[in-house]
Amino acid sequence: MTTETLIWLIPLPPILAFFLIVLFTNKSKALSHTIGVGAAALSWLASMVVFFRAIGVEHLGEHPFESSLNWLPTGDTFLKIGVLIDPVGAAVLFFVSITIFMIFLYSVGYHNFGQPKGDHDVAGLPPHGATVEEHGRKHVVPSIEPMYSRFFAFLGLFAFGMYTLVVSDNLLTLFVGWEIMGLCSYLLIGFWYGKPSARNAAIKAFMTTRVGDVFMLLGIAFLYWATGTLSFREIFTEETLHILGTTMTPIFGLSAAGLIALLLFIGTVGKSAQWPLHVWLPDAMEGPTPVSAMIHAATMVSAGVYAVIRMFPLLTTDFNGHELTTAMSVVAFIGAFTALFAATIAVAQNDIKRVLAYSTISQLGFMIAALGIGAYVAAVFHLITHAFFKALLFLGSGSVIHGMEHGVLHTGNHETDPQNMFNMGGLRNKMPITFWTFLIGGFALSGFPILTAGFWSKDEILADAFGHGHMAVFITLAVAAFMTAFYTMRQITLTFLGEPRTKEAEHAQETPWTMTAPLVVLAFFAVTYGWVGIPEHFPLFGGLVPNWFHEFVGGTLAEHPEALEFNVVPLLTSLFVALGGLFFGWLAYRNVQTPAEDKFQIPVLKNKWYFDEAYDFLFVKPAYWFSETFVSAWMDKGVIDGILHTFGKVTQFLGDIIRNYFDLPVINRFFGDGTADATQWVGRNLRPIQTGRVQQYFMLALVIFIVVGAALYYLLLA
Amino acid sequence: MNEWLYVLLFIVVGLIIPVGAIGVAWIISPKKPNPIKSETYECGIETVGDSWVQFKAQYYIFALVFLVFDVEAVFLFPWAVKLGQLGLYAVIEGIIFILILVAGLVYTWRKGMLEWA
Amino acid sequence: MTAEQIVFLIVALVTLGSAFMVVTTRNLIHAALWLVATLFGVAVVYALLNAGFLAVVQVVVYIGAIAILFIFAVMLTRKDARDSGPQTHKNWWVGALLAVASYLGLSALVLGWSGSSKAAAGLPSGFDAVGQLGEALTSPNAYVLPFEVASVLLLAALVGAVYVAFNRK
Amino acid sequence: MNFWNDPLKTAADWLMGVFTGWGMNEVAAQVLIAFLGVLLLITLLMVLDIFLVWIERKVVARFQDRLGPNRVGPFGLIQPFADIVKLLIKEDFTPGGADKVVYNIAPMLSMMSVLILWAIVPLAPVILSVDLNVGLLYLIAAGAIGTLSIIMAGWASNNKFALIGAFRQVAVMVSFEVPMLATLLIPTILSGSMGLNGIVQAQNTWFVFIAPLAALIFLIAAIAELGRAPFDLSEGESELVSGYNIEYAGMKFGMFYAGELLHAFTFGGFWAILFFGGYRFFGLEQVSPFLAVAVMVFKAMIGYWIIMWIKYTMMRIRIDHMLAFNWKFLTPVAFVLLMVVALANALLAGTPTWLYVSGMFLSNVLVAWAAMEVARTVSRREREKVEGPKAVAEAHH
Amino acid sequence: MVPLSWYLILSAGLFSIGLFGVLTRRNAVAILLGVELMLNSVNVNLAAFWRYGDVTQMAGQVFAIIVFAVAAAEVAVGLALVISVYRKRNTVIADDIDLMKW
Repeated sequence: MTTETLIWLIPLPPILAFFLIVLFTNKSKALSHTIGVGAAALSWLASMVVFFRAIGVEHLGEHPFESSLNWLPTGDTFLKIGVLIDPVGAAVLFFVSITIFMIFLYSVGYHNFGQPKGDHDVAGLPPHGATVEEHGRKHVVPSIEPMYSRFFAFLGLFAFGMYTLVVSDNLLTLFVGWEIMGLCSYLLIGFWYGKPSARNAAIKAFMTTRVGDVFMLLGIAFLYWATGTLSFREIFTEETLHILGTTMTPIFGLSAAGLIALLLFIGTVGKSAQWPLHVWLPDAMEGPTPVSAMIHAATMVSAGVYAVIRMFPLLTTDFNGHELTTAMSVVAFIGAFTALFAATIAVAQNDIKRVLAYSTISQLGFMIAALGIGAYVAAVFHLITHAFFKALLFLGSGSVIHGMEHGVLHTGNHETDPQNMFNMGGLRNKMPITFWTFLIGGFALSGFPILTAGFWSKDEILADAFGHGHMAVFITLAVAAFMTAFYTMRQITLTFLGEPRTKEAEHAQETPWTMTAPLVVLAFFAVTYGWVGIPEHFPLFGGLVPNWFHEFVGGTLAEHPEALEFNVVPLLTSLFVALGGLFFGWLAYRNVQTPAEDKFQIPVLKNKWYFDEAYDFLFVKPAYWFSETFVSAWMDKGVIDGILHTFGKVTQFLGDIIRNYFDLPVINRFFGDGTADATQWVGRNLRPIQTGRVQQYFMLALVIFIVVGAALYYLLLA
Repeated sequence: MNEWLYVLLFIVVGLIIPVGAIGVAWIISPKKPNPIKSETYECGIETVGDSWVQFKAQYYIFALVFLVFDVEAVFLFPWAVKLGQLGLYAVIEGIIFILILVAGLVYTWRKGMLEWA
Repeated sequence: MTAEQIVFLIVALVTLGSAFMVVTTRNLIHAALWLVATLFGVAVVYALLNAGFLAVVQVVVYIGAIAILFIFAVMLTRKDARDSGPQTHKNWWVGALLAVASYLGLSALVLGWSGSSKAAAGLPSGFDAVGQLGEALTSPNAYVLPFEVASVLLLAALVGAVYVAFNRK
Repeated sequence: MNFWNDPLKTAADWLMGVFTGWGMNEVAAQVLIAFLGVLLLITLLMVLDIFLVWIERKVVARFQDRLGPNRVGPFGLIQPFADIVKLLIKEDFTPGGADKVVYNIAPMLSMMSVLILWAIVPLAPVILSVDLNVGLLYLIAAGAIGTLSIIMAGWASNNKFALIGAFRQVAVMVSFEVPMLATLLIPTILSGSMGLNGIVQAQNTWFVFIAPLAALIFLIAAIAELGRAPFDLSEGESELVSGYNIEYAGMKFGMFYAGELLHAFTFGGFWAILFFGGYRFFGLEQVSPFLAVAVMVFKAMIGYWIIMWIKYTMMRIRIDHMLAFNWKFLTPVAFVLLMVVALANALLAGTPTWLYVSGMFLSNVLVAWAAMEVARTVSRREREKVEGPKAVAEAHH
Repeated sequence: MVPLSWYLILSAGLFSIGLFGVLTRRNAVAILLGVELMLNSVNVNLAAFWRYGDVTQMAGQVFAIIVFAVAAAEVAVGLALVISVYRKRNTVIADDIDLMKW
């Protein structure tokens, strides 16, 4: 089994699982989830084999695993599609397969497999628990999700989308995977289609990502028009990049390469929920937690960043190391601004999952900013570490919510929202495993020095920003890092520390092993993965472990980026920022009981800088107005119906004229009655000829014959 | 032309002989006409009714059938003359010809027209 | 004027005269007998045209059968033959006029026609009219179909006449 | 080329020399010679006719076991002449109301129709008046004229019995002409020509051995055609007072009577020509034309004798039996025979003569036997209908 | 030599006499007589054209014979009709047989 065929086969199991479950096994839940998890395991296994083979190859960058085949005949040449695993691909593949596999496992427990059917559970609404009669005492137990196998089918499709995106060697299949994930996000966010909010959130997510995708498609089309090919290795050759770089486009004086990069970047903005198109991500929390984890940590959003990483050479054409090209400055600005902006909102959120959503947006801001300033390796590093600890945090929040639900079922009053942090508190001794793994995730997110992977990757970015002298970016990123640490600590203290603020919190129980096991695995990676990329000149720990990551991932670029010489300022800032944020967060929230006491509940932040309202006002209302008044009222009824009605009137008018002035007088009277009278007259006059006497007939015939004969004779012969 | 001349002569002579005989008889026989002698001879009894007696239909039928078979014979004579030289097909043609007309005879027979009554 | 022309003229005169008598005599039996005379004249004309077979057939068929049929028919319808009254209906002159017109027309056509003055070609020696006729009537690519159809025609005439005239039922 | 082997030619040339000598032009002389030839033949016939009257009366007497005329002249030879003189001097009157012209023409026509028959009779290979290649049809044509004369006689004599007698006679003659036509076709098929001389030449084996049934049917039809013997309904004294020649007397009656006798003799001759080889008698005719003529006359006499024989032995048949016999038996048999002969002739064309003759003979016998069988079954069924089945069965065995 | 035109004029004359007979005679049988005459004139024409044309072509004679057959058929049926009319309506005068009118 050569590696290439193996790579081709990686995306296959999830799609097979999807079809099997959808078409055949959606009746039996046990069979469906075994197929789902089995497929994820297979893909994970294949990915691991490919990853370890990739590692073993010297200079994978120059000669990566790649195979392509002719797909669409375009005139005399063919549009080729294929698979490509180079160092970046291998790395991304690594974390994607692991997180997906963990999420599959986790969702078995999350959807209460093995629990009895709900009393009055309805497909399309979250399960409300089942009353169980055990040795005399009746108590309510969480019931199994009615649409259990449907969930696994969609997850399978989602995984297929991600895998195709990762392994593809050209923009087209990348875009195909991209769109499939867009679809799955819609399906999964709106999984509980019974809830109206879920439905709206799904539509919102789908529409905003589509806006981004349109521009991305434009970019792809422009690229194909310009270069005639879409596969990366053909585009990133010297002369094509040079051609793209030199041809100028009329828009803002951008070069073709710059313009294409920007268009593709807008796609990423939509997909990874960067500043202008970020509104859909927080609402996406409506979906079940594994979905949120899948979308916001492992696949969906990281796909956006991965696309920019793939397009990095295009972005940085004729970038001379220090002075950013216009495209790069735009990217950097968007990244930095989003990081800061999202962090400010996260601070004011009460829902445990919404906080994490905004933290994801800000962390993605960090990566985009890194790419914007040319820190290629740092961005990839942060992408991978973030995926691990963010998945960990999401799954942790999921098990917390799950525990709270136990409490709600136990107490029986369904008003208390299991997701609101102010109803929790003191869960550390109720759910120890979840607490400790959540703690590691939190510290990794806020960049707890040395120990967590988050610190190394975020430090890399800050060092790069400082090293290359992009002070504005450095400062905004530092402030954002501080606020990240602050709201992480707020979240931990509110949920785990202190005393349980509600009765439900008291009855919360630890979640089963299928949910806690993935947490432990992810925690392990959240810690150990950092040590792979420790820069050499780092004091104390520098030489301990060779900076394998830098060597390995750097190889993908044409010329290997040189390692940065050590500088103490970024190190100090990141230390101060991380520890300071944590301390202040704990300090502020250690004895806060009710949202009223929370000083940071500033309305403007709480309402997400009123962007939802603004968009609603700017886009949604005009769209309605346009379709309502302009199109249907004026265009449809007025113009088109008008024309048709006039046609009707005209034809009727013509019909009348013909009827009255032509049909009646001429046809009916002149021809109709006229012929009748004529024939009658002829008949009457010819009747006497028929005397009944044979001889007279014969004479008449002869007379006529002679007359005609004579006439003919004279006319013709003479 | 000369063979028909002989026929013509035969006819002429054929006429001269009876005319001569009757002429001679007419010349030398006595002529004393009287009404009784010139009455039609009815075995001596008075002539009864008009001599233009109502005619029997059968005569027409026989004349008709004879006419048809006569014309058939006319057709068959050339066929008969050449039958020796021509092959079997001519015989079959002739047989068909005769059969069709014999069918006519059978029809009249079946219709009972040939009875004299 | 050669002998042949004289003979022809005599025969023509006899035939036309008797034909005229056929049409004008009042007594129908006489008309029939005059018809026989005309037919005999026509037979002689055939003899003049060296069509021996036709002459004999004319005598056999016409005089032998058709004339007799006529006489029988006249006998059958004798009761009111009314030989007495005028034998032609009122406007007989129209008929006469038409007859004369057609005669003049036809003869004008004939005289006008270029080929009419052609002389009669000699008969090839050993020419056997009846044999030729026999071959013509029976060989498939000549007149075998009219030969067979003639028998059907006769059958039809026989059946028709018998049915029409004497259907007892 | 002397007188004995081609008398007519030598005489004609001699006469031609005489006439041209007298200054007549060529054509006129030829016509005159022809005229004289015909006149000679017909006078001989009239003399023969008179002699026939005598033969007729002697033979009839012998049949009826009496002597016949022997008073007038030796063996009564002068008797006929006495008859003729009687006819000439008998008053001849035309019945009142008769149609004068037609009444007088009828006897002439009947005599003429018999005389013109002799135009086509081949007396000897060289002695024959006209060798028409449409001979047989000419024979029928002459018959037609005979029929016409009977009708004219019957109609013109303004006599009910004459009219009925005439039309009955015509009906019979007309009916029997159909089988005659059929049987006449057979010699044409066998000989391949309609001319009587052609037929005689083709008769290496007399046609009677090849088609005996045809000869028989021809004889029956001829007798009916003559209106003699079993079919002489017109002379049925008891009913019709001698048919159409009631109103005729004197020489007009003589014409009818003589015509009838000569007609019978002529048909005897034709019968001999068609079926008994005419003047051929195993090569005798080659010796000299006169011998051929003698043979021919001798055969005609035998034919005539047979006709007389039938006349004076058979009794008269009722008219409806006669017509039924013809239409329901004779005509179908004649046509079947015609078909069989044509088929057999075609099938046996190439075979050696002895096979050919026996084959044809057998076919004729077969047809005759089949006809008899059919007749027998039909007649038995008729009798069963009339007398009832039991009686017929007893009568049978 | 007798030119062809004489025969044609003879047949034309015969034809027109027949025509006159057909057109003027009152008695139905007389009309049929007229028709017979006309048919005979046609036959004369045919024979003349046969004799004066190519003698080996037997079309003329064959046609003449066919005309014989047709004439015979015509007479048979015509007289049968006249006789049946006579038996039913006791008249043979053509003018009396005029039921076939409007």
